[in-house]
Amino acid sequence: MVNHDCTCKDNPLVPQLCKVIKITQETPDVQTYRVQTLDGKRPFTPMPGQLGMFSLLGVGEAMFSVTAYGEDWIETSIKKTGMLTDAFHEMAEGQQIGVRGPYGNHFPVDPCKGKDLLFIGGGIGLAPVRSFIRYAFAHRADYGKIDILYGSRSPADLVFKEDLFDNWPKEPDTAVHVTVDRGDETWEGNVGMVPGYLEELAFQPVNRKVILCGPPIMIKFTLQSLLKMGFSKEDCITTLEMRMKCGIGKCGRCNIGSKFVCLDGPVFTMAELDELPDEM
Amino acid sequence: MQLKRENLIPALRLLAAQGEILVPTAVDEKVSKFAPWDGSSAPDLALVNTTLPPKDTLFPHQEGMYRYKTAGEPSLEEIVEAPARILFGVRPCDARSIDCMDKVFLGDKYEDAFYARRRANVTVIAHTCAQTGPTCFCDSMGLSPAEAPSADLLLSDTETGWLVTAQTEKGEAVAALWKDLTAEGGEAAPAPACTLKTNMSDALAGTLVSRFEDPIWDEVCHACLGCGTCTYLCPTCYCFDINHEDHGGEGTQFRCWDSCMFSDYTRMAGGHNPRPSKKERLRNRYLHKLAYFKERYGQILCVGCGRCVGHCPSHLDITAFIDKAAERFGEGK
Amino acid sequence: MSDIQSALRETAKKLLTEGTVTCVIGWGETRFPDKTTPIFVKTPEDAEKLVWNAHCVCGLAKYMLDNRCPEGKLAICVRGCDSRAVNRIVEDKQYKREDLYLIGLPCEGKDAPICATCTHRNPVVYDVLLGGPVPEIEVSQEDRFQAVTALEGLTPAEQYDYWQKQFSKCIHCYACRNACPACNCTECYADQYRVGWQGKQIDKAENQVYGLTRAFHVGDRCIECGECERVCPMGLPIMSQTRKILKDINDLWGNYECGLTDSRPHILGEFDLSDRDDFM
Amino acid sequence: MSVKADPNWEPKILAFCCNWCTYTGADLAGLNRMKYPANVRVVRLPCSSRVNPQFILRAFQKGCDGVMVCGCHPGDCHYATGNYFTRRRFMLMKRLLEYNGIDPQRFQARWISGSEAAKFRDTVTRVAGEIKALGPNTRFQEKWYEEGGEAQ
Repeated sequence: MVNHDCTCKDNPLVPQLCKVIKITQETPDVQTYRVQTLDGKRPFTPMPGQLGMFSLLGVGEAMFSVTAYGEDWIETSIKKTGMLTDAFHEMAEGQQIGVRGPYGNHFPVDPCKGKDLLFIGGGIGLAPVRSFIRYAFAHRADYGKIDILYGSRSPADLVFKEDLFDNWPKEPDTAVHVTVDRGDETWEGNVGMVPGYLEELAFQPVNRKVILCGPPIMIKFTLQSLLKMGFSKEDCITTLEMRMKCGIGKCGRCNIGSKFVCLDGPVFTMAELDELPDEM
Repeated sequence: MQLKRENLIPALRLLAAQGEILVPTAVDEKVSKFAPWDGSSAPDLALVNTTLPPKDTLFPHQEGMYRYKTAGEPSLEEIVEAPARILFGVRPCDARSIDCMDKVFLGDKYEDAFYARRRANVTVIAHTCAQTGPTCFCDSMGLSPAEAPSADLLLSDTETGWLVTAQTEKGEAVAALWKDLTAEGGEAAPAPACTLKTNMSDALAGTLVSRFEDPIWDEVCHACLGCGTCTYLCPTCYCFDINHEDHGGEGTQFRCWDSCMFSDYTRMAGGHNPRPSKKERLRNRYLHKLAYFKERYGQILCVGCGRCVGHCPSHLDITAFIDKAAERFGEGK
Repeated sequence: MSDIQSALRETAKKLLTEGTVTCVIGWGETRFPDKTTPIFVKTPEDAEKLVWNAHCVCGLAKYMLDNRCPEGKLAICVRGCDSRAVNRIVEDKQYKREDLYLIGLPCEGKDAPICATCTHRNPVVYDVLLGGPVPEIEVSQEDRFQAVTALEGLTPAEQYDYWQKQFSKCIHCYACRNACPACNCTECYADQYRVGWQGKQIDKAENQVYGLTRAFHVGDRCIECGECERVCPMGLPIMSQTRKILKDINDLWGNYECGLTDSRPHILGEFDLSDRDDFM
Repeated sequence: MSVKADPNWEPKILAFCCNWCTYTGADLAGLNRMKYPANVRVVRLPCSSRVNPQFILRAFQKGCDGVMVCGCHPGDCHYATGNYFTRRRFMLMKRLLEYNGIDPQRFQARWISGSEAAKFRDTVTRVAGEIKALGPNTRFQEKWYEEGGEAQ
């Protein structure tokens, strides 16, 4: 039995009440919530890529990636896609929500040490990647050059704009490449899909790990480009999504083969995914 | 030690002081289940597999997890319920199913507190099979109708009663309780053999996974109606859903049985469903029973109780599937 | 009976050989002498697997809905009840009659209790009829509605207790729904569970709501095949609910049997200005 | 304390009213300062045929003691024929509910036109009286309401 550093002491299925201390409107349909315990502490200490179960009592409960944490808070970003996420978007600062976690495995922060990192995000897929980006900056000496490639449908759909345009470009030995599918009158950056831009940027597949997350169709084509550029599937790391209820590998629904995404995932290398049944 | 038939009711009366006794009970002409003992009549131990398995005792069909309030000062209060219970007359297959559920709920990184609390207070008294039913096939799944190694206490049929074998500390406590009612002697009746046989093997489990795209799944799923009968009557199916019942400002979070045969089981918020049709769902169910669970926990998740075979509306038969696959993939025993 | 079985195999073989149909749905053997299972014959050789005996109890019409947009014609073996089920589904615009080839099988009653009150042992629609018609049995309205009349005589408290006890056995496996040819919605209300019509709770209120909703959804379109009751693993007297509705329809708007043609609107989908009115 | 054990218990009745007739009738009753029991909660719908039988079941499930469906008189439907369907549907549904043990008084349907303010008042008063005489409903209710939780 692992000590799961869970918010809820001896029952991993019962959440702890926390409060939302800050809400950031990232895009018209994505908000970021900063959450802390009622006594002002950090609910738990997640590793990059780990998940948290966030619940609105009386509405529902769902698993989201914990995108960042600070001294006394954690953050998650939620896109409006259904009943529960709509309800999240109606919250005001100060509202109490249930939190349990952290769940799942995390990005391989140790095996990536000493390597250059290429982070690729598409749409809300930057959310899980962001936790590793922040981790890498916090442990800057452990990692080589960092490239961040991010694409969204339009300039209005770009998430974490402050990080993308202000914070991250200032970090040493770091380059941020942003692209949009369709520009608008104010957009001066690159226009085009992620796979094309990726090939244009011509990253060398030497001593470099790729962390990749986004909608399935983007993953598919980006992976094709990466393989063409000479990256191996072992070096491409991604996260999976499945419907989840318990978060601790009991309720059964998030299995792919004998693996549970909530327990053995959500982080897998592309090589590991090849080993699993094609049922995603 | 032997417990004579005439001592059964006194023995149950002694047990009743330790907790609620659940015995195989016919609810009506079609349905039987483990229900509280009435305190006076001899339980019907000849019932070959109750319609509903005993898993409800440890993993209730519906179980409150916590009560919450959202009006005023929000609050959460965990629901703790773990009555002392004795499952009496559990068949070897059902005893094994509890063993399977223990592997899921008590281990694998997290302990499920709700299950663990109930489990600690449940004593399992198994009873060997004097006869098998037409759909029983436990001896093809590595079990024996005469053994239930994971039960706390085993009752084996003799001419005049039952041999009492304590197999755990809990079982020894029961045996000690019964010491005035039991005596030396008695010989266990020979174990009956299952009439339904199937060709399950370790090799086949592995092959099935590697034949994920084989047309066999398409062939076998046609007759399936996509109902949840097999999963709800299965003693080892442990999937659950979590939801709440809200009464405006307060409510209860609960979990209840769920079935992998239903479309909304894996459907995600955006509408994408990784298992969109009954082919994928049936494949997942069969593979979970026969292969995935073994990969993860080291044993097969099918105990051969035959409930799914006996109750499937379309008369689908997992043993027929196993044999068909074994024949096609050349992985017989 | 064996003559009809050989005729059935011959017909299926011919249909498949000539390419009239791509699949024949019929009954096949299982490992148990008293059970048959629906089989889907796609090659002329496999036609030998078809059987016709007293244990052909499973309704077959529902299976055509697995593929609502077929590439070729589908042949279905139809007894009286199956033929009415086909009419039901065609009338509900879920399948085109011209995409079906119906192999009519006059039926002298199968190993199922419902057959005792069957009023249409001969198929009401078919493309080919195997064997001569069997004599219909006289079923009085008293016999047909015997169980309903008995329950109607009880006091409200007794009625409630009776149904409460029955519904308490329901395990929400939805076999009754999945077997029912009148339950042909692409997505059932009970699966739209985020919408909140049907809770997954196994408790008295949810069980009752399911029982009554199901009855009312199908009641006026019920063809009395009795599949719901046959498949129920908990032995609920489901037909006593649907037949109550049929009995009331008979009392209120004249004798009515569903599924005899594929063109009559169902009873709640039409009205008459002179309908009886208790609501003035 | 359980609502149901309260000596001052008052029934909760849900009335589904069509926008064009009954709701207008209820409005008129208000304008004329007619007095009727406050037990009735009105849900306005475009037409009585909008009432899904599941609404009735849900109302009982969530703690109602009685449910009414009210619409235009046959022949007067704003949508020409809507209430003819309502009539057939609830003639059946009412019988089905009674068959399942719901007292006949607990589910009632009435045609009340826009000018029949007095009929609205009289009907509601009568129904409230009948249901009050029957006492609290427990049938078809979620356990929480059955045990005395107060309906919202």
